[in-house]
Amino acid sequence: MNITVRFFGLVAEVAGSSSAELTDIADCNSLIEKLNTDFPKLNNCQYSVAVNKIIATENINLNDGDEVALLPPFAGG
Amino acid sequence: MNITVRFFGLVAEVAGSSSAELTDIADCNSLIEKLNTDFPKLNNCQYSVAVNKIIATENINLNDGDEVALLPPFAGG
Amino acid sequence: MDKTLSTEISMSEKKKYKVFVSGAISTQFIADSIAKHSTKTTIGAHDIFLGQVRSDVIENKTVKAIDYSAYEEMAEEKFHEIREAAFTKFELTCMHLYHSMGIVKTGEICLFVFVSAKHRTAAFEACRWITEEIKANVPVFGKEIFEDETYAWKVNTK
Amino acid sequence: MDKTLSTEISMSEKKKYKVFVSGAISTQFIADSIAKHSTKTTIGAHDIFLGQVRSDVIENKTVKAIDYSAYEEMAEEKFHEIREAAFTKFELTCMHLYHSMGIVKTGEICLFVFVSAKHRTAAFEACRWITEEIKANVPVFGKEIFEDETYAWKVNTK
Repeated sequence: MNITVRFFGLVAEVAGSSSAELTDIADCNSLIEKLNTDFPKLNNCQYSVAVNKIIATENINLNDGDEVALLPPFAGG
Repeated sequence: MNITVRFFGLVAEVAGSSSAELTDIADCNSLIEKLNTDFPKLNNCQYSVAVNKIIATENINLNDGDEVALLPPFAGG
Repeated sequence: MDKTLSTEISMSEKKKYKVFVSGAISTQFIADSIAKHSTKTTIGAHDIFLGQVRSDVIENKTVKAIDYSAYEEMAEEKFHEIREAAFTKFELTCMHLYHSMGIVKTGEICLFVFVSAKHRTAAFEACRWITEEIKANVPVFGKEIFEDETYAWKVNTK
Repeated sequence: MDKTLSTEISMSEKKKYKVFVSGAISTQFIADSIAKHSTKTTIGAHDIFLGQVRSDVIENKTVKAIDYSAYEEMAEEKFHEIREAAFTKFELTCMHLYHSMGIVKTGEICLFVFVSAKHRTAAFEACRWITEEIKANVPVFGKEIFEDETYAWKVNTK
């Protein structure tokens, strides 16, 4: 199974990329763990996680085709 | 002593005039009484009274040169 | 002596902000007012209230315009008091108030309350407070003119 | 068959209100938006919130612009949710939301929340509620660009 990860704002800058494709990730926690290994600077970053455009407030199981976004603090308006 | 009375909006319409000059009026209550005699239709009118541009919430003694205004409900904005 | 006196008068007149405008407030005027604030770069938030004349139906008759009148001397004093009080109560950068006199047709703007602040909370709170104060305390009167040319005197609601 | 399908698609696209605009929101655009409401004569009150870019000083450096980006697909969904919720919560006649993307210079407008209602209480409450919702829940990011071309990522306050 494939998961698309998208990075925004400061997070994209720190990751040095705006997206990543990951395979065989069971849930959000494993995904964060994997990203912290691939992009060590993310450890120091403040962000919230959205799964399919909905903010995840707890660990969520991931399915094939899910889009996960790492969102730094909002600054609209 | 002379008191200027000014009428606005519906009150002016009912009084048939935008102002009146009165002499020898001790206080607001006497003024209202006198106006109700001179302009009987004012009895049925809802208004507040301003003495020198300040709303009177109780009976106020009047002095020479005072301006008293009869103000129907406000409808600004 | 004469010169000093006339200077003093003109300064005290200048202090009194002119609020009443003749007829409707145009959207171009509103746009220009907003544009003037682009040089005030400490401002982060504007809140603007606009009163628009409604085509209310009263006893089967439709309003086509409101004819505003006022006890102008008292109204200008009240506007001044509201301005001063708002600057004391809220952290504002600037404030502009305009109210129509005379005929304003339905769909046209009759009140323009424009408040600017560094942060939005002050702007929101001040704009609402000022608008409520104007409605409650400024002696403005409105004659609702119906399509058949009859009329009724307006009373404010919320 | 093709025709039916394309009609359906265009209707569903129409539902999704376009909020993001490229660069600053002009005062002329704001004026035109207000003017369009003169035909809606059940409206008695407009409340307009405008966000303006401040020349904040951060560690001795002055902001000259903000470069806005967003998770646009999620942001448009959030704007849509906020719209629907506001129409349910408040008695509104209409509502328009615009937010800048890309560079907006200090003194320019980056957010335009425009709410119209029969009565002022609904307009005031809705405009404030919507603005707070946008600030809290819409994934928009702002890069504050300083006069020396360095930058910092912005975090919202009140």
